[in-house]
Amino acid sequence: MDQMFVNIKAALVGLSDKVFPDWVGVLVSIAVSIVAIALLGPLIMMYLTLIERKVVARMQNRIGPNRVGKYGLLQPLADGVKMLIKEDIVPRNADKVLHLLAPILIVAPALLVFAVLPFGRNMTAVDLNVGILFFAAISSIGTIGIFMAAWGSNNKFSVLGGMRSVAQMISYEIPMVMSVVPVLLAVGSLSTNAIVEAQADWHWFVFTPWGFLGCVIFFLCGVAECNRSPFDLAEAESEIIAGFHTEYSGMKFALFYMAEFMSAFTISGMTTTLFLGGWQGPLLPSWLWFFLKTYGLIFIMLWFRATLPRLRVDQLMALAWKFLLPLSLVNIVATCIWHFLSDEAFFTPAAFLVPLALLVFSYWGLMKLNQPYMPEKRVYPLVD
Amino acid sequence: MFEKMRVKTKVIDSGKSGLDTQTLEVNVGPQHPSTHGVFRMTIVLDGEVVKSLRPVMGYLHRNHEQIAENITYSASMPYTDRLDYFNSMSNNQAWAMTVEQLAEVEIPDRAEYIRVIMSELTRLVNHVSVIGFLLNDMGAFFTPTLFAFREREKVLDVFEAVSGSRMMCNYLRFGGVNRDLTDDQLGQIKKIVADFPAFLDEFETLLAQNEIVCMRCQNVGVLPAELAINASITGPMLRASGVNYDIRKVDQYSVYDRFEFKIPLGEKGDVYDRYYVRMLEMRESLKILNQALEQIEPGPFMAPKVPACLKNPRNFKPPVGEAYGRVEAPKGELGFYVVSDGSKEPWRYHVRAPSFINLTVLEAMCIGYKLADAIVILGSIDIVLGEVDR
Amino acid sequence: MTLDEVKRHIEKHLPGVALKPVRESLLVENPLDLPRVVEFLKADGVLQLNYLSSVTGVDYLTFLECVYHLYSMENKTYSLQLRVRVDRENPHVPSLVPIFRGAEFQEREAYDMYGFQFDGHPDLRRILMWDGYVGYPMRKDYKQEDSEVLDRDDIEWLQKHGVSVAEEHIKMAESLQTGGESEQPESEQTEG
Amino acid sequence: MPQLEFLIKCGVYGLMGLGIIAAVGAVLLPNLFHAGLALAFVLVTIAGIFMSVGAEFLGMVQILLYVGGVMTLIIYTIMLTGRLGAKDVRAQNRQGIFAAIAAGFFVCWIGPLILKTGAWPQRESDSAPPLLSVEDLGMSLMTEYVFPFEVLGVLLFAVLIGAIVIARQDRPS
Repeated sequence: MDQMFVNIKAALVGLSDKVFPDWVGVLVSIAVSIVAIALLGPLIMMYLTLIERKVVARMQNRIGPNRVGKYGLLQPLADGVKMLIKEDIVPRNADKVLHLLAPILIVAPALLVFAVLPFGRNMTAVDLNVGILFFAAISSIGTIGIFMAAWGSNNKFSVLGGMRSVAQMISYEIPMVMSVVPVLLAVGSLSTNAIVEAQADWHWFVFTPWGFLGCVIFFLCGVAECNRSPFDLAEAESEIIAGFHTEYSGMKFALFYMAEFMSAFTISGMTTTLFLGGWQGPLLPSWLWFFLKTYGLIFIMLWFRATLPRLRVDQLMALAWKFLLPLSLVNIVATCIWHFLSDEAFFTPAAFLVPLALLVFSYWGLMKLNQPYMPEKRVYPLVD
Repeated sequence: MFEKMRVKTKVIDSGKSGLDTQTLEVNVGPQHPSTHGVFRMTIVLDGEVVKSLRPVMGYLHRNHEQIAENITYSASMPYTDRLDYFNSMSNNQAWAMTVEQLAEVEIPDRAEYIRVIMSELTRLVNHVSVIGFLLNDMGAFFTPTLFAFREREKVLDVFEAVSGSRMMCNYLRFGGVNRDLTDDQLGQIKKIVADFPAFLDEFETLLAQNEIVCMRCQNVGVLPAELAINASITGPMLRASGVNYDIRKVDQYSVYDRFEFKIPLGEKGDVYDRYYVRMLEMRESLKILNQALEQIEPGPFMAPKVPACLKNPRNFKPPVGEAYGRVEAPKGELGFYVVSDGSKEPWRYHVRAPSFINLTVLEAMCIGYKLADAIVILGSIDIVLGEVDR
Repeated sequence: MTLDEVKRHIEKHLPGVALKPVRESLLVENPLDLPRVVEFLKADGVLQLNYLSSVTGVDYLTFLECVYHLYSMENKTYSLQLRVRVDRENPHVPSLVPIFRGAEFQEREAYDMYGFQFDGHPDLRRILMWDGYVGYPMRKDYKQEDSEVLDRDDIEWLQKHGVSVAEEHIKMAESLQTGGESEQPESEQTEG
Repeated sequence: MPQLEFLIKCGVYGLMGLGIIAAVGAVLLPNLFHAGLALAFVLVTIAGIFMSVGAEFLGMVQILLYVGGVMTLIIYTIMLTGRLGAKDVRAQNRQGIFAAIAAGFFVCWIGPLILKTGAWPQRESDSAPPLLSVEDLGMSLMTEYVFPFEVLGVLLFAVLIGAIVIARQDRPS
């Protein structure tokens, strides 16, 4: 079970080796990976929309889609068909080239990142030795796509959304990368596979103080990176209609959704890989563990969406620069302390408590320095 | 070449802060998810900060007043439903009261109690929905709205049972109400009133201390009491600014003098106060409802001693004169000014719409805040375009 | 305080202001006195009518009337209705916006519907009808321009379905179409 | 496997060609926004070339840094030259002559270096370890090149403070 997909791929490559020269085998191996990812991405996206609608509906005393297929399982297909046959409207004054290219440029990076996600044991499409860097670099390309869409639409709401999005992505990129550094320090490699391997035997990094903090920061920044609630300012429906994709319709619009959901998946997958032990886990096949953990995190994202109102621009920026960034820098120091105190063992009291004390202290200090907004208690007189 | 460049630098330096900043004029509306209808705000933005804001309305204008001047008095009743289509019962009440004042009609007690029950239920419906919408404007993904709508549906069921329609009730008549309340319906209302506090507690736990809600609402869109009075603001918005003025207490119209209830006042007049005053008003409404349900007694629901002019509603001719009737509608003071020339149609029919006049201070509240705040402030005013544009 | 007492009270403090009781209200004989009266009522220690509830116009065919409902937020028992009467052709009324901001939208509405010229209003534009609209729809002599006129599209539709349309209807539709476009800016200057 | 080598070679030359076209576009496109995007594309192709010769780390850093950089550049061009709502941000190549002279000097300086280098690819084979691993890079930054590294750090710090000072002046009082 565990190596099911790996074996299928090996069989396919073996089959081609029997018939074709060996260099074709290499191409087949690449092609199989590409096809698998190119199918997996949209498939995950389609069913994430269904999951989102179902979960959010349950949180809102509703049932959610249940008409197309059993439990609405064919709803994504129906949506897809609807999107495909919808009229594609391009505003007359839009920059046609940019308007066309933008959705593609947003989806491509979101799909590319799937290449370095370790879906299971031996199930990384490309085991790059700079995997994490690849993830950070490629996911930042999406910003250009968003701004292209915003600018190309020639709509003021879109430009506002694009501006917000760029500011937000550039700001959250920094604490996000900084919160990965502790993991790299602990593992000593940029490869996603090596990071998962290092977390074998329940040595998940989330169980260490720095790992826990890093996990929270990374996940929050990730939520902000893929423009999801409560950080969905770039497409804030109630303020700027749909932000950068206001002027899109039909399949192009669906592509933006696809990118959003796929990056929600990759962010959750990356958090799993970096902090939650990736595919490590007992009994169940490794890929199942990966998906379980990832969908757990996605559930948290949906939970955010269903319950939290949106932050304002200045509050969003303040959170990134005044709070998450300093905390992630302190986290690096804490990791170094952990590294030198732990002496190769995962759990030693000193290695646990000293970084914890440092982090708690700096958290407290940052709260003191920033003086974040505390809800005011108010008294409302009742008069005649 | 260098000449040109120097000119360019000069332009850049001309701003006050040393930077030449561009302003961006954005038309929020008339088609926009958060303008609560076809309402438009022309906002000039500097970055994200609102520099000026001009409300533009009239997209839903159908000259309600002229329509009413060309039809009989009682035919206007269903049109008043469409003013503030969330609160048809209290609109009916205001119109019925005005005409009764004009024709000097006495209303039986039971009818008054039914009217009070209906208009307080309306207040519950309006306030829960407006809080839900406010949260939507803040970016919550429909959850508070749907929680609110679950309760609203229960009340609408009652409205449907008594009047035949959920929203456009057309229930009140000059001299009373259209139909009597049965004991079943009273029981239904009693159940709603008994269950409502639990819902309010839940709603409050979810929202009142939520950090993001507080960050977005507190000290945003402050409306000082002096400005509120000067700009004729009424309703929860006025009371959130700390002014004690509730027409139910001031005029003591209908049977409001028989109930024990208080008026909650806000502290600062910001969005949060406007939200919370509405929460507290709902609790007071529940108190009124409880008392009204206890005190209501069997009896006639239409005026028994009908004046000659009221015998045939289609031929209803009030005496020559004029009247200004006002009630505390959920959104503020809803007034009807009617001038009668003794004919079947009113000579003049005017609606003093609270949403319309409350919009006066929108710009004053929004300037200096962010675009996102402007949306929330608009949401906290609580407008309905049927009433703004009439 | 009865209406008579209020009348005497005002006339004592504001000599030269002529007031006349009409039904339950006071008519300010000279519209130019209105701001003085309202300002006095607002500041007066007894009445404290600091809340302008409603401003609206009425068309009495021979003259136009502007009706003001004043209430007090401090002294909750008093209320007063004021009215001014102006010529239909030249309906100039001093604006109350400098005293009560709440009059801003209501005066604009009265201007929009009845054509009152509120002198001193900071931003007297149409509010419910669109810019460039000609006429004041709430006046009793207002004729809806298209109540008996067929639209050009209607005529086309009728002709397509084999219904013959009288020549005068076609002419009217044409004149409406072209006249409305060319006249608009001109009439706005004269009316507005 | 020579066939694969050939395919990779084709890909890299294609990448180079695209890069040159995009570079020309970055200079010549009349719309500044398009020019900025072309520049970003050039940088991505260069990153691709880096990756193809085994310098994955460099390639990734190239994308990571320059994409953000180009984005900021584009936004500044729009904010400084065009109107936010307007479609056109026209480039004005007023200093074309100076630019051409500067580019000429640069070509004269770097051209001989390019000619000196042998034919592509420089790497022996795919199985050989990369010429420079991330560890080596880190080590040399911390030992041999520690002084320039620190100077850069100080410079960036100064830039940061400067940015804060400029942003602060905006506020009244």
